[in-house]
Amino acid sequence: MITKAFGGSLGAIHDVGDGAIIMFGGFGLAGIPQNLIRALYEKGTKDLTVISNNPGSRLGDSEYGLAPLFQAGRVKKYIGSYPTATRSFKTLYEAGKVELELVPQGTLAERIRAKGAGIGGFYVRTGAGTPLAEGKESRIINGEQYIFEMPLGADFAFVKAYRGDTYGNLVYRYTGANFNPAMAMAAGVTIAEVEELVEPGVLDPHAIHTPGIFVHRILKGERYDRWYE
Amino acid sequence: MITKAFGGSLGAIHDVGDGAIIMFGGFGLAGIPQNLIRALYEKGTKDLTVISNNPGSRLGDSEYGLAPLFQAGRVKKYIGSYPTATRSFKTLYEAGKVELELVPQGTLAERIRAKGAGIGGFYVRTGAGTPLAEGKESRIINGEQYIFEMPLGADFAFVKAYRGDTYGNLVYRYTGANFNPAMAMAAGVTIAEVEELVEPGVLDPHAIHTPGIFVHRILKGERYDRWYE
Amino acid sequence: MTAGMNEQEMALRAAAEIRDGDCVNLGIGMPTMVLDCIPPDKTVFFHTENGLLGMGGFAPQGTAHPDLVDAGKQPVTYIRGASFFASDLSFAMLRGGHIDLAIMGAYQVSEKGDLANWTAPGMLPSIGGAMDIAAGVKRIVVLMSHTTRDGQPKIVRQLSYPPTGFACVSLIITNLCVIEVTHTGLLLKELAHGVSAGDVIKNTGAGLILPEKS
Amino acid sequence: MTAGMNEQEMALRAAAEIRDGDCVNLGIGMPTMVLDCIPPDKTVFFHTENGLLGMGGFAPQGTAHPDLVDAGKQPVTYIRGASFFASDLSFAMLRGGHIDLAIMGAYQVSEKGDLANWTAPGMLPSIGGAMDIAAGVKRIVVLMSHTTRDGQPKIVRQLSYPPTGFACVSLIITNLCVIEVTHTGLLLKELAHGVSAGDVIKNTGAGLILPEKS
Repeated sequence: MITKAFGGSLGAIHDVGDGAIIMFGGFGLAGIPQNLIRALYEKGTKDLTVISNNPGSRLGDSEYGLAPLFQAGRVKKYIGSYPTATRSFKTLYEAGKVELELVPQGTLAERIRAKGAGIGGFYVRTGAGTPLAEGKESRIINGEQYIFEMPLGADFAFVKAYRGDTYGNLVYRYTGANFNPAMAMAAGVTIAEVEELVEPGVLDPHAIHTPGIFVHRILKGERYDRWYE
Repeated sequence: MITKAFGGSLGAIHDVGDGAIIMFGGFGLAGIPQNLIRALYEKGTKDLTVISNNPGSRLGDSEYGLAPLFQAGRVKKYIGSYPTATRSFKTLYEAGKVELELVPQGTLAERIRAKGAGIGGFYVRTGAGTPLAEGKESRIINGEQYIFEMPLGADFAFVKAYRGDTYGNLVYRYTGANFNPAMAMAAGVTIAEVEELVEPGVLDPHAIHTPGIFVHRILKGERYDRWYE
Repeated sequence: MTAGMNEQEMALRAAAEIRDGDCVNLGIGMPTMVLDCIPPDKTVFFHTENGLLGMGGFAPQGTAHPDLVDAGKQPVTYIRGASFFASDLSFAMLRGGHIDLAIMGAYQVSEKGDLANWTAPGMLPSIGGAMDIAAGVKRIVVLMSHTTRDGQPKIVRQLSYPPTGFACVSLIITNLCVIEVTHTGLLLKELAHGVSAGDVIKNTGAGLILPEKS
Repeated sequence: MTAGMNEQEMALRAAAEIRDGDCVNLGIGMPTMVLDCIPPDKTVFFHTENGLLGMGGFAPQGTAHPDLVDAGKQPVTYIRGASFFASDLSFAMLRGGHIDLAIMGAYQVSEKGDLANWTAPGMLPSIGGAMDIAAGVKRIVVLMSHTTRDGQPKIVRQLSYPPTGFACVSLIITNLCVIEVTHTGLLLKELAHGVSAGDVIKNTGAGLILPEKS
């Protein structure tokens, strides 16, 4: 019987090298692959292109999630929808130390899904006529203005699920799914961390959100911070 | 508390008129809205445009599902991927009595999803250079040939789920989902029949395949034929 | 009593736009106050674009779960009959026209219903889901103060802030009044207590259609 | 023993192309025989485009469920660790390059690996998922008789049947031989028992590269 299970986060990201393009699931702190992010920080990987809805999250005076990677100068380019989520990104951006590609949140999700689904590009009304449409092809469809958007993929996707099995099947909890399912489809190598790792057959086959075909490596996360009291 | 529940199939389709464009979920006999189809047959509605993977199904010498609608001459146009599934369609088509738009199965699913997701059109490699690409715009993306496909919607979607609640949340069983979830998103009015109709809160909110937002009417199907011994 | 509506009154007025059974997206900030303004005899499905239809209120102290948040990353609850889903499906709901109503804040609204609510000149821009909502939701209600902190009109002839979407706002609710965006212009529908049409006109940067005297 | 492979031997040969852990789509007809040819020490995830990854064998008599079928509408079973999903996600797997291998029947294969397997001139056409598979699956193995019933070659210089996809076939397994589609042409890799290279050449409508004598 095959298994995709790895013993820990550092082992699962062993071949993530400098310059890698990485997608990170999560919205704010919900559904972020916090163990894989910590391992990547420990590993010291640099010159990263980061694709994620936020470049980390701020709670009170502290910043969590991806923020330490930015603070440590490991990220050369960020693609996402909500960069103002952290002060550290703002500081780096204003100092010209990180490149930004701003994408509307729905277009971000759809571009990632398009990559995973073998779609060569698509038209949306979102953003037509606004500064975010600059440089993009525009087309009138049924009398309305649409803009052309390209698929968005990555070398690696780091995703987080609540439960998973050793075939890579994943189940998310509450709003923890967010970008994780689309990102799992869109990367050369998808690495999933889960709170509970079970044997195949334990998860209800009707209630699997991400079929194992999209997941190449899976591990039980070492530690889950909860942040809220 | 609102409810989307109807007492029966005929009541749920009361406003489906002649000339309607209707999508029918199902693949072969799996996941077909058999009660809604029977009601539509009884109602006598005609000049229909039918969107469905098959124009019915053949088992032994009998034809089921949508086949009676075709046999009774109620369908003027069929859009789908597998018309040879029934002899009745073949006979009508060869006699020039029904129009056919043949669409690759994956493109059919994606065009329907695109309509539901507010996508104005998209590019796929599927079918590029083949007779099914005739008349379609073609584009080279990253050195590969793609063709442009438009969204596909309908006046009504008739879908079938295993269980549903009175808010319209749906759960499918086995391979009974197939086209149902995409179609539920793509019609002006979506009517769902279910084997079990429950109160809101009974279905696990993590395991709902079609959120109720896409479903306008729901009913417990009167009778479920199983066909196989 | 000071003239005009306070935030609570504005949220209540916005809630009156919601019909029984509606699916409603609430922007971050003041619009989230609408959550607590729904009468118990109405069923409303609040949508949060990070993947929940059927959001309840904010999570009571001690019950917050890091995986259960709204679009503003605040811990929330969910109602019976709710569903959780991924961002791609969530934005299909928005872009595909399935959400009945969105209630959003704004920096500016033009007389044509153009909306600016994502960034200002010189700001580090963030967009989130605002443009997807502007492009896809059937009916958009803007909930905002009538003027900026330094008294400049936010309802204007033409946007000077970067646009979020065009001809997408249906109704504007401010501390001073309720304005409907019609094909012929901005219709002053209701005045807040103690506010005159003159007060509104003085603080508005676009022409207004005054209702016929009854 | 007659010369060449029978269908069972052909299915076994196709099964040898499957690696442990592969996700494999099987076309309707002869390719479904591969289901029963997997050794117990291999885990294979059979994909059926109507929405199942982890298909088992055909359903034993009396256990068929109308909602549990394969792409040929035959009642099937599923393995532990399987998952069910909708057609849009299922075709995302195919078109997006996530399926490792597809085993399909064919009317014709050209020397460039072009595939014709959906319709013939004059036939009422049906396409199903064949073009999506041809466009998206990493590696396509064709399983077919070497010639038509009236002895015409099915491996040809150029397709005369309507194409399903172009340069998409990697390997051809027939009753006579195994042929690999390479950048320089069709490589005759293996001969079935009792079949000579001359037999294959005589029944093939395209040039063949013969392996070096060992």
